[in-house]
Amino acid sequence: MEEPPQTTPPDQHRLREIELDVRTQDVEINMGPQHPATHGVLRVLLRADGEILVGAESHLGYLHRCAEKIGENVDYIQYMPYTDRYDYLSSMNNNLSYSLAVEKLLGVEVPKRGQYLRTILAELNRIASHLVAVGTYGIDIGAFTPFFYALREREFLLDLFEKICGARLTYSYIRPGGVMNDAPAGWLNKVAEFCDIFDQKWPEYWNLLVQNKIFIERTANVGVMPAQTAIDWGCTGPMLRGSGVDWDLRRDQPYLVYDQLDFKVIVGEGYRGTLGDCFDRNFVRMYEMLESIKMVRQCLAAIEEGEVSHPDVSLTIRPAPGEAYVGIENPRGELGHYVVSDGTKIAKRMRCRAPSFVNLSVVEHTLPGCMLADAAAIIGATDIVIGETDR
Amino acid sequence: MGLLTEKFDDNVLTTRVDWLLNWARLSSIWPMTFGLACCAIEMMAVGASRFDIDRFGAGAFRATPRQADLMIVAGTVNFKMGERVKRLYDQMPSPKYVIAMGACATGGGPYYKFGYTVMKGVDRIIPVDVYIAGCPPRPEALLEGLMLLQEKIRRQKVLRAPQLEEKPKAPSLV
Amino acid sequence: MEAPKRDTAWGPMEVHFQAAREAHAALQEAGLEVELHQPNLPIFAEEGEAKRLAKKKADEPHEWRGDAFLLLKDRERLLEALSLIREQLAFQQIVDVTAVDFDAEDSVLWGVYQVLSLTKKARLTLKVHLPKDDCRVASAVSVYPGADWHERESGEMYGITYEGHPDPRNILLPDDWVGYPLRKDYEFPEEYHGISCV
Amino acid sequence: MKPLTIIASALPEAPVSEAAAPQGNGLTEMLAGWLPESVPFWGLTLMASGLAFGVIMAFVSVVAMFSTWLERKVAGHIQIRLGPMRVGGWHGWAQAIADGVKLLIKEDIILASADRPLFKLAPALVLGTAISTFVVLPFAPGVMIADVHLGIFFVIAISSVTTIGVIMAGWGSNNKWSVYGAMREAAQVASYEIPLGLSLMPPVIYYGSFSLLEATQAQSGWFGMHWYILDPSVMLVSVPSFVLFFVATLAETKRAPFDLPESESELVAGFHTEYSGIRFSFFFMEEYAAMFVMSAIATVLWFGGWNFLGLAALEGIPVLYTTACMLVFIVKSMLLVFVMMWVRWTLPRLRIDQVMILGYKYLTPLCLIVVFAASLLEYLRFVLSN
Repeated sequence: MEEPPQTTPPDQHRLREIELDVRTQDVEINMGPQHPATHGVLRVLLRADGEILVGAESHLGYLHRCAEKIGENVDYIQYMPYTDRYDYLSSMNNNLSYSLAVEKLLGVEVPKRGQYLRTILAELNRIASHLVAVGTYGIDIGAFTPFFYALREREFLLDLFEKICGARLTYSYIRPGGVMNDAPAGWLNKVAEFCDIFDQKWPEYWNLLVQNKIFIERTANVGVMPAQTAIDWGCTGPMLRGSGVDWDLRRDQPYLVYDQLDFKVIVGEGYRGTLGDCFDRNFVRMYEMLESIKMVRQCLAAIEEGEVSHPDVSLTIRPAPGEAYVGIENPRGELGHYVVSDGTKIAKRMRCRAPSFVNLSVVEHTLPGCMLADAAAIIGATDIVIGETDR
Repeated sequence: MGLLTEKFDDNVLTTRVDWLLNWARLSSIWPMTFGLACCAIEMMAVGASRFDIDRFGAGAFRATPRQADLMIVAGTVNFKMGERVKRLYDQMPSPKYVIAMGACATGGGPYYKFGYTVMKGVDRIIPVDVYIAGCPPRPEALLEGLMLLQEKIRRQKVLRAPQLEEKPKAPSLV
Repeated sequence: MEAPKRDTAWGPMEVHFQAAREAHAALQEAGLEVELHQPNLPIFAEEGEAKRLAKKKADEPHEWRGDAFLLLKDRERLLEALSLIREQLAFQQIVDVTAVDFDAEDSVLWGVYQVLSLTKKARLTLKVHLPKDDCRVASAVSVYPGADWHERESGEMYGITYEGHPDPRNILLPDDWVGYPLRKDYEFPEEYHGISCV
Repeated sequence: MKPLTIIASALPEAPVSEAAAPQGNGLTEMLAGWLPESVPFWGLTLMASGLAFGVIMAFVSVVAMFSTWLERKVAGHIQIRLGPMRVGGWHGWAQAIADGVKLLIKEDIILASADRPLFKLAPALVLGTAISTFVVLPFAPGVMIADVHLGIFFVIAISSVTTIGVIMAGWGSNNKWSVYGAMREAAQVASYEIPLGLSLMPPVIYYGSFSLLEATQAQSGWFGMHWYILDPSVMLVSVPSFVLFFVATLAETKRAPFDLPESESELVAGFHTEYSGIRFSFFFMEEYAAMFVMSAIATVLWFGGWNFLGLAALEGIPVLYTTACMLVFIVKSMLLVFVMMWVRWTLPRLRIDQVMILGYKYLTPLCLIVVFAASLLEYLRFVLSN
């Protein structure tokens, strides 16, 4: 078993003093909670020797919203809006994970059309989330423009979501027992249209940002995380796949209709620089968007008319006692809901296993040895959502 | 301008100067790059292509509070963050404005009842100029909030003596 | 290895049950006292059952549905069990460490460990009972480094002491927070630093 | 033109101290014509200097304001937005005025823990040096504050004083991010001074003069299109030297991809993190003034200064001719400023070690090669023409 990586080599400071015969002192810099590169209210306490970081410590909790406590106090349907607000960039996936966990306790399976709609929306939401991730990563690196290009396509997606459920960001569309309502007339054609548009736009980001020489210089070989470290620390999603581990819950523990879809799991391959660096994580996100488009197209071809919700599930839910954990592949990794029921209409435990929380825990071990500017690059490549890390 | 502020009576000159100063202030509201939660994503959308808050002169997002005029409290404020929000507000140079964006910043939102660490409205620590409803508000709502703020600034009196009551002082956090 | 068959809309079930049975046997063989708990209701409900359940009175007896789990009797031997699970049974990744306070009247909390095997493509849940008056358990960080922040979180939320944790500070709550919020008997605070909480 | 001998002949003839005094004395003479005889010469000089300062100050303000507006519009359109549209009416033309007035009446915060003298002096020093570089720019025939013989040298020397101001600001702010910004600025500017200076050598060798006025006059041939960069006989060095100069300029003026001293996503706002209101606007103005000056230098040395096709035909009408020349000069410079903005909104930012590597390992050797090639070319031209 591998030793956990050291945060700060304790003797490094002394060693440097001896080597150079100069008395130096590390600078302690407080990055955040209001800092443009921390994607919200993360606070990282950096210890730096000039431009080189020698230590880092993450401080969380600036957005702790007690969602788990609320889950133990409100009933199952009332809890839906809170799942939206965990990872507010991919609410559909949060809804999905929660709904699947409750359905596992209920023992009901959603009709086929509902499953296809869920898959389409989860994948579209993955694209929307990755677009923000890639765009804001550009900002972290110093390129502002790709962000606006990414948000342009995202607005198209948000329009689609708005058409189907009325909200731009917090959908509560996928709910226990099925989905809120069937897709309005012509909606699926709009989705097909989006797929065509996105195929044309994708090379724009690729050329503008990812293929840029400066971008490659800034991200390749930065924040390298070996596969073993990623597994040990429980990283999931693009963080894990960026390190070259071939693991995707959609393929390896298939839920919904993913077993009937033909898609490739994108794994980092050290296309530029070392395997497992920031470039690879971004690379995985870029190509996952194309895979999602592929999946959406297959779903559109396969979807058929029918019911979208299970007739047995109403607004009052009293699942059988028991406990259920369902982990699904969120854009950021494995999002799991662990629900403990005692047979009443209020759950006994509503645990959310947040991928950002786990992925972030390894960042403070990756930072030492990097440069100050790399801190922004590494935190950006982790793609955290603070609503989820703090819950 | 501190010397001249609020020292004069109404007359033609002061009203015209007031008009100019207010026009400058309302035309160039620089918000702080400061997102807290879900609403911050909509705030980003407001800055982006479709809504483009820059059209109204409020698009120069400044990362440092020293150069910002407007703090958009976009999201849930909890006690741990509230301390920082208060400090950031104190760091901003006056005249400064606050928009409480969304239900959480306005009054705790969905976390009102069981959110033990959630502050029930950011107005408990800093004075708020404009409240925007929604969870999260649509970008259009934020634009409307900005325009309401502009209206509010337009009515302000800079050189002339104040006739409105002072804002109630917010309690200190620490 | 092939992807496991999709049994249900929420993913494969049989492979997890299988893993739980295997782990139960292996842990018992190693001399650890472990109970295997398996649901006694079928995976899928009968037609109309959900409707019937929704109208059911609280005091009627229930059957049990959901995941299987292992209950480790002796919490002192948790690390032994976890390293066995990691080394022999190839559950490489820790997914989640959390706790459950099932009822305010209960004398115990449940410590819950979710692990995942990337090779077997299966999950496993291990539970220990922690008495509320002596709420401590060995930290899993030495076996699974990824348990670090999870333990900090459930430590502050439930007041569990993870013995041997490298950095047992509060992670989400402020350092001076009073009480353990996720316990069922938690009383909501009246005010914090002069700000009213209601 | 006397190739190869100029550097030797130019230096002893025009030491900086003498050259810095008003040369043509056009303004002084004009004032002398208007004012009574009793006004002494030093009084006239003082008045002329004051007037010149006023004119420059106004010009810098206008340029900076226009550039901020342009920057926001350029950024907007590159980012498929519109940029300012409402303030003042047509395409938000009054946006920069509103920004300026607002910053003027903003609260001026000086930290209790700041080093007050440094903190207060820094913005003034920065803006002052940026303004003084305008003194030597030849806007049009006769429109030039001072024809310094060592004009190019003067600009390079003075513009690097800005660095001291930035370091003062960073250190005086008592903020760690600011110190980081200041240190980066120091390292970056010190490194890029070398390629910047060297890349100016090919045109200097070509014109045989350090004077910006002479450089402009030398490019007036071919009906106003005999620009250095268009001269086929030296294109081999003029184009690379311009590219090198442009890259070094981006670093010198702290523009992306070299905007490390104020890199927003890393250092919050870098050295001016703690500055608010009018003092911040000084830094703001300095940035755009420096961009304009550097673009103007490039215009003079590579793009023919005020010369343009057929402009000489207007020479009979002095007012029109001067205005047209000024217009040509300013438009050319603003086009280069636009290119700098274009670059900024396109490229990501380099890391500090990459900036250093680029400066020392690539730009400096390339500049040396180009200077060598330019000298060789000039020698060949000299040999061939005789």
